[in-house]
Amino acid sequence: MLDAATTTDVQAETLLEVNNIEVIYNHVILVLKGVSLTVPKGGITALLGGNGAGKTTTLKAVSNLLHSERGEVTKGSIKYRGEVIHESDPADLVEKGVIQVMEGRHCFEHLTVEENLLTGAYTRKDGSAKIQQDLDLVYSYFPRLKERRRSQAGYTSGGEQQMVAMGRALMSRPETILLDEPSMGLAPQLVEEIFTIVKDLNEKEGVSFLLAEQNTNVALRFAHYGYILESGRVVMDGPAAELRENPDVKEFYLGVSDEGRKSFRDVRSYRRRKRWL
Amino acid sequence: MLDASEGYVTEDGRKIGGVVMEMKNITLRFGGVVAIKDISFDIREGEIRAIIGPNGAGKSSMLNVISGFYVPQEGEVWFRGAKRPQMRPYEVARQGIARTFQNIALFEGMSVLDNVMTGRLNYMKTNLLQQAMWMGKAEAEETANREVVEKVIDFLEIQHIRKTPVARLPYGLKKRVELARALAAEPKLLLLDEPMAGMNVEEKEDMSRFILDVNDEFGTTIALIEHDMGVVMDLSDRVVVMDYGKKIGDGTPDEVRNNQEVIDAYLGVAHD
Amino acid sequence: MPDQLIFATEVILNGLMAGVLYALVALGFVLIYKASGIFNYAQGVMALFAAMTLVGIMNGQVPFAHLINAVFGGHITHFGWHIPALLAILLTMGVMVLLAWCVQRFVMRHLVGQEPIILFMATIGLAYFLEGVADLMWGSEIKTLDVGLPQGINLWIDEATFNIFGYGFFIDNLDIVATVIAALLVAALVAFSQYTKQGRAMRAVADDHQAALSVGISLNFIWIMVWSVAGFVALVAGIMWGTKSGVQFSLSLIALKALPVLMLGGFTSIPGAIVGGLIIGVGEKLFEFAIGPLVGGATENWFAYVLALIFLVFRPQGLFGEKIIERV
Amino acid sequence: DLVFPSLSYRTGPYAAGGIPFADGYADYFTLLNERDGGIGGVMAKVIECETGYNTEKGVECYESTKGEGALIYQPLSTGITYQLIPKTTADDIPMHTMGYGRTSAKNGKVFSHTFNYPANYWDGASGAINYLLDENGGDLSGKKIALVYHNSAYGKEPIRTLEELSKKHGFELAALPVDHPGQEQKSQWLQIRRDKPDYVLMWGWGVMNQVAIQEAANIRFPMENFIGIWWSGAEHDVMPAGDAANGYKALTFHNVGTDYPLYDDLKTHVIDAGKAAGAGDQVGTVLYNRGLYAAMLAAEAAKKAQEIHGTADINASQMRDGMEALEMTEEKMTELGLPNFGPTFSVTCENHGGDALVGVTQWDAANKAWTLISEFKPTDGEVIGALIEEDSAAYAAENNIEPACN
Amino acid sequence: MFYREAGDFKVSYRDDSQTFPIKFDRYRYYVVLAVAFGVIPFLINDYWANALLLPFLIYAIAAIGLNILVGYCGQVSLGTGGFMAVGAYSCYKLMTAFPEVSMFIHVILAGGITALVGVLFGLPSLRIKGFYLAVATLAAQFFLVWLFNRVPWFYNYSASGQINAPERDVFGIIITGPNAPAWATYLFCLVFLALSALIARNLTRGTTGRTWMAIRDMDIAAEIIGVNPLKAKMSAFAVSSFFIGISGALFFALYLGAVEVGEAFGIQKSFLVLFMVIIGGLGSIFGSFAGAAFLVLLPVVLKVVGADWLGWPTDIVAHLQLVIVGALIILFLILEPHGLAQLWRVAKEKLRLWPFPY
Ligand SMILES: Nc1ncnc2c1ncn2[C@@H]1O[C@H](COP(=O)(O)OP(=O)(O)OP(=O)(O)O)[C@@H](O)[C@H]1O
Ligand SMILES: Nc1ncnc2c1ncn2[C@@H]1O[C@H](COP(=O)(O)OP(=O)(O)OP(=O)(O)O)[C@@H](O)[C@H]1O
Ligand SMILES: [Mg+2]
Ligand SMILES: [Mg+2]
Repeated sequence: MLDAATTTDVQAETLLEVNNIEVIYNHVILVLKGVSLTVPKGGITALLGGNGAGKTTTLKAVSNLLHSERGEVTKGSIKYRGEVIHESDPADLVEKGVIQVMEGRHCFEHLTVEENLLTGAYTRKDGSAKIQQDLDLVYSYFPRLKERRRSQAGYTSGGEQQMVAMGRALMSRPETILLDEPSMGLAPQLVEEIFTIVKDLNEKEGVSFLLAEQNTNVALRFAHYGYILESGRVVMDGPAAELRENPDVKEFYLGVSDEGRKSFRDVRSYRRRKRWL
Repeated sequence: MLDASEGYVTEDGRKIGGVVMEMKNITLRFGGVVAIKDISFDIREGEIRAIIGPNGAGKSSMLNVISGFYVPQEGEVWFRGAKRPQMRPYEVARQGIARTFQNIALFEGMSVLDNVMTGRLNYMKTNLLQQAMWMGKAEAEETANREVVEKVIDFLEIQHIRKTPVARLPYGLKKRVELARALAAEPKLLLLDEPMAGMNVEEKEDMSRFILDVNDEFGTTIALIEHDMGVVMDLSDRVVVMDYGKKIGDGTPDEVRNNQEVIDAYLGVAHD
Repeated sequence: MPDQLIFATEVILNGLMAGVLYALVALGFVLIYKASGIFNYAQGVMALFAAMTLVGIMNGQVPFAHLINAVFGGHITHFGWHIPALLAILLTMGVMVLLAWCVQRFVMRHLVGQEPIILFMATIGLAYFLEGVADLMWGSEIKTLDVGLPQGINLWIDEATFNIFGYGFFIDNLDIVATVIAALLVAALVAFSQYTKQGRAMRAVADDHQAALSVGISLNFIWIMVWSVAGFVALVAGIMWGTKSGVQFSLSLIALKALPVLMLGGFTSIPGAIVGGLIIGVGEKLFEFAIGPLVGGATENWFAYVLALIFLVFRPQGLFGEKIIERV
Repeated sequence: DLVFPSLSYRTGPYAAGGIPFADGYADYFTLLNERDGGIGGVMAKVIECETGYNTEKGVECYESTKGEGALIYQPLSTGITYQLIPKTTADDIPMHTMGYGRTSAKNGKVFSHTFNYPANYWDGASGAINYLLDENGGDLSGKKIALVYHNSAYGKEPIRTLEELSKKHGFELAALPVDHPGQEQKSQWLQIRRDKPDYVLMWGWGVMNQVAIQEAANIRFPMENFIGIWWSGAEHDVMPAGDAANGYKALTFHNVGTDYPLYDDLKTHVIDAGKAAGAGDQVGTVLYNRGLYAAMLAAEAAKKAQEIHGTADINASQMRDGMEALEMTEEKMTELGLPNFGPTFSVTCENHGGDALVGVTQWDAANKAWTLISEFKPTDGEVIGALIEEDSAAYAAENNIEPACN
Repeated sequence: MFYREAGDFKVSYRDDSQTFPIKFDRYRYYVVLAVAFGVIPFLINDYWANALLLPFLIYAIAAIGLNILVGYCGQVSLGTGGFMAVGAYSCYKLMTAFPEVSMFIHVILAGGITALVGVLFGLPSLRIKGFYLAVATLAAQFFLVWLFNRVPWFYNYSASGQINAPERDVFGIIITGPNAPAWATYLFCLVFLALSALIARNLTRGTTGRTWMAIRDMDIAAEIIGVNPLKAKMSAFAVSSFFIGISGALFFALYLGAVEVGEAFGIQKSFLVLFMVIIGGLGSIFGSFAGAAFLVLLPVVLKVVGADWLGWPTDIVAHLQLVIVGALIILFLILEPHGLAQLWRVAKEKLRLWPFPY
């Protein structure tokens, strides 16, 4: 597959800038211990790392959803287009063009699939014709949703809910999308498709992405730049292509070692874990 | 390779026994939606059986039928050679069927330890009065079960979060705790619904190791749903493929992988 | 026996009317529940507060007069003006919007994403607070509310039915007015919540605060909006009940009459509030009429709840409530 | 100081009734202090404690004030009364429950520390019937009387008496309970409309009163034939119904209005001096007068106690003796500046309930005023006496009390 | 610094699941017990007993009971007042029917009867959930109150419809009626509270507690992993009503002495106990104590400060009291939605980390 990194100028204007932030939950649980990253305009930036590394927390810090989980940014700053945003209302952020697709779907259970999608267009002011157009676009991305448009989202399958969450975010015509594990629970075909959509949006519409993903393989294939988080710190970053070639990344995140891909059956014995910290 | 009554031997030399659970012509409808259409398949003693298929194919619904949460409109479920009468989910659990859920269903208000302890409910025999006194039997029982649970916790390497409320855990660890809860029940049949969603390769490897070990050490029969083809192909002995509620394939990973219908509906490209 | 039948008919008609009055209170609950999943315990007190404010404004009472007098001495009580009802209602509505803003600013905003029972508890705190403020502001004596609504037997119906059955039915004019207002309110609210963007957003918020935030729905705005509308409904209920029984503390207890209605109709359904109200109204009146004398009467309070309970056993989400989603 | 605790309720569902009573009670003692320098030279001190008509707060109030040398309690709530009956007896503090509380406390042989002069609920029931007898030339046979009552112990009080009286006088009684709080009374009043009773009696409280009067007006029940107990006969009960309430009647055991010499003193010494309790806007209302009357009776009993024991600084036990020897005569009331303000009566150990004289008042909507339309007249001691004997005997048996006068 | 668990190692699972795993906590708990049983009875007077301690102890029992149902099993109930009434009336009937029998037994039997009634009214919980259930339990509340008001048998046909607690004793010490000494009533309630807390703690840390919490957190998943919902919910209703019944019996017999059902056990009572549970902390025994203490003491404190010290008019104090209680409830929820108990836990966590902020 074509390497995306080479096609776009990564050093474009910086859209999002996270500056050495520290996040504490519940006043006592320190989760992020100084995370810095930048998302350039028109770039796809991947945030990688194991369970509990703090990817979700980082994204929520950016989108200001931490408050509702009793978390707060205690140090550092987050800037979008040079403006400090971590004090503002999440809704304002969406108006500015930043939208998050949350981990674990978070559909509006009692609304129908279509109503779910329409809530995505809540902040839009460009008339219902345009919105209808985008609705059709989403349906063309996810034909499965069109079939289920009248059913309550709570009763759709896990993957269908994931599509709803994605589609809903697209409906707001964002400038930047924060994607939290978009591939989770999706059939392999759809994973490809979703990333193709990401790439499409990125290339055709110039949408920037900050992408938290466990599926390192795919993520690094589509991203331009990557950060690796571990226990709340950035332990490595670099252009996606470079990361892909890094032997440690290869072994621990891509599951390939020098001998090529290993079978999951062969990992039965305990393996040495490499940690940067 | 398949022997109808007596089981078979896998490539890596494990002995698979007779049929434990058999689904016969299951049909499940929700109003107008047909989630499962006339599907039959079986699960054999000691095997790792995978169910795959595109989103919304009806895989989770199938697990729900097995664990008694959904009652199919048509069809029969046979368990250990007898037709299972309609029963409540907790009665199914008593028969030795444990499971994990696609959208994590942990008890968020409890600690990891307590969550795993709930897996042992079917082994708790003391009554309310004895527990109220917390003496003799009740305490002995608690301690005995605690030992089993601690083993499971050790096994899944979650000792360090034993006392943490699960609500604070990251997604991947929650999945692991859910597995621990299911394992604590020492089930005969373990149902796993996308146990590795949201994990990176390293964690998937860990998870695979756990699954294989359980299967190996305790001879637990496992049915699992997973979208990571690598995992499915590597771990499972036999695979059922569903699409739009219908069964479109059933066989060894190799057979399934090369089935054109499966490729069209699900895999997209032939997977290596 | 036909006598009994005629009486029963009269009882049913009056039950329907009483049901509408219950439904007016229930509507306020439904609105807030629909918009935030909050069971707003303070709804009854809001009705009281609204009615007291209305009377206070109409009579030109000085707010917090008693407190001011106690602290600074002096004897101010009234500004000495009298404001026409319609203007006073508008002003009161302004106060209710202000209240909605305060609720959002000082309570709801800080409780985003909490469990329903916590939010429920917060509304209880709010109820206490509001009750205290209302009393401090306007005093706790009974006030007469007269915004010019007709009251008493409707003679036309009395006569008409007398000519037909030989027994004139008693229908209260106030009930008729309430019915008309309730019908209008329900129609407007249904249209709003089902077919508008804000209505959709409102329902989204009820399902998942976080997700709603993430798509850019401003919880603050939605809440101010919904609490204002609920305040308006409370004002309407307060006017109706206040006209009936004078404005006083007990007005806040009408919430208890609304709960079975809510349960039966479904917490999330606006039409459900009306239908539930009608069923409860007729049910309790009929039971009191037919069975009451056998068991010593005063059955209305519990019968409404038992009736609702029986319905719930068959439909756990109430008649029109959204189905409770049970999935794993 | 002579301490008079006032367990008031200026908040909660019944605040409208509690406020004027508490104001009247306090103002009278203020007057005594300001004008006379106290009672027998000792200043009176009113300790107000808010109960909100709630029994638990009532207990708290009792416990917190009894240590301050409280002379007499006016619990102002039947619920609190029931709790305090044994407690006050044990603590040797008298209690005055005027027109409420436990009716059989009239029997001082059993209830040594509880006084309910000048009238009780059963007197009320009988007084209403007597009034109706008068109206009907002494014959009620064949008449229908409905009783609309608050479905609580309080509301059920008159039923036994009325049943006895209906046997005696041959009227037909229909009892219609209204559940708390009483905002919905359609069923009851529709039934009244169908059954067309000749008279309706009401034992109501709080919002129930206002709604009942409004509903009676709605069904055009003749107000003259609608009689409430004294707790259903204040200004705030009739005002919400406006002109429709005109002619409504209520029982009473004290007079109405401000047309007494004492009110002039009250105006100069208390109100104009800015020493009035509460907001000062309740003077002269029915319940204000009742509070004032209660205070006056308490002060008179204190004077009596001072007289008996020869000390100005009496204690609670001595106060009890004063109450048991209290005698209200016309001369005394005139002397106090309250001529004909209440019935004349005297208290003895056997009779803690006075002479059971009950009057009737009527509402004049045009002038927004109550007028006494029937003087204080005796009630049916024969019927009531038997009931009291029965109930107090039961209480004595249950609590191992040996009825006696000491 | 002040609060350490390091060095306090457990060598057995048994030690680890005891009530106070940390030594420091354990000692503090013993001290509290010693003071409650050994010191207070000698200092107590009528005011402290009747105005503060008795209501606190009795409400704490009710709160523990309700906490089991709401906090542990997740079944919101507004029928507490009704169930307390069942306890009170059964106690009354027992007291008058068997005067010789010890009060101790009467109170426990009253709890047992309430447990049966509780199970009966708990049955709908199998179908009805959440706030629907809460409102449905109001049916129990209103029906029970109506019943006790309506059927004279319950109040022994007394003319007034009230019930009065006759004088009864335990081991020869009078504990009901006006002549009961303050220390005796206090100790009697304290014993019940201590036992209730112990039993509640034992149940909630073991299997039963876990089934309850499983039902609370996710009832469907709980059933699928093997919890019998009928058994779990009914046992919660039974145990909860048992405690509530006991508290109702004590409330009537020891505290108020005379009761009229509508007033003493009305819907306000249901709400009050629920507030205690939520303010104190759902799913926490300590929280039940804290909540009861808070809501019993706060009004008294406010009253003393406002009316007695500052000398404000009582009505203004009473209204301000409403305002303050309401504001405090909201404030607490904002600070810590999981109640005073959680506030305490967070404080401990902070202490443990002290002097570092985290
Ligand atoms: N609400 C919360 N309260 C307390 N701790 C929390 C909370 N949410 C997350 N954490 C903690 O923060 C850490 C980071 O969590 P986060 O969800 O950001 O990880 P993640 O990288 O997204 O992991 P995953 O890949 O599993 O989703 C975890 O250790 C977790 O325990
Ligand atoms: N309780 C229900 N009510 C209505 N429809 C349902 C219900 N449960 C499942 N469905 C529908 O049945 C179909 C199959 O759902 P199921 O959850 O079994 O899919 P799945 O194969 O697990 O998909 P995924 O891989 O996305 O999890 C879906 O279209 C879903 O919307
Ligand atoms: Mg995450
Ligand atoms: Mg699924």
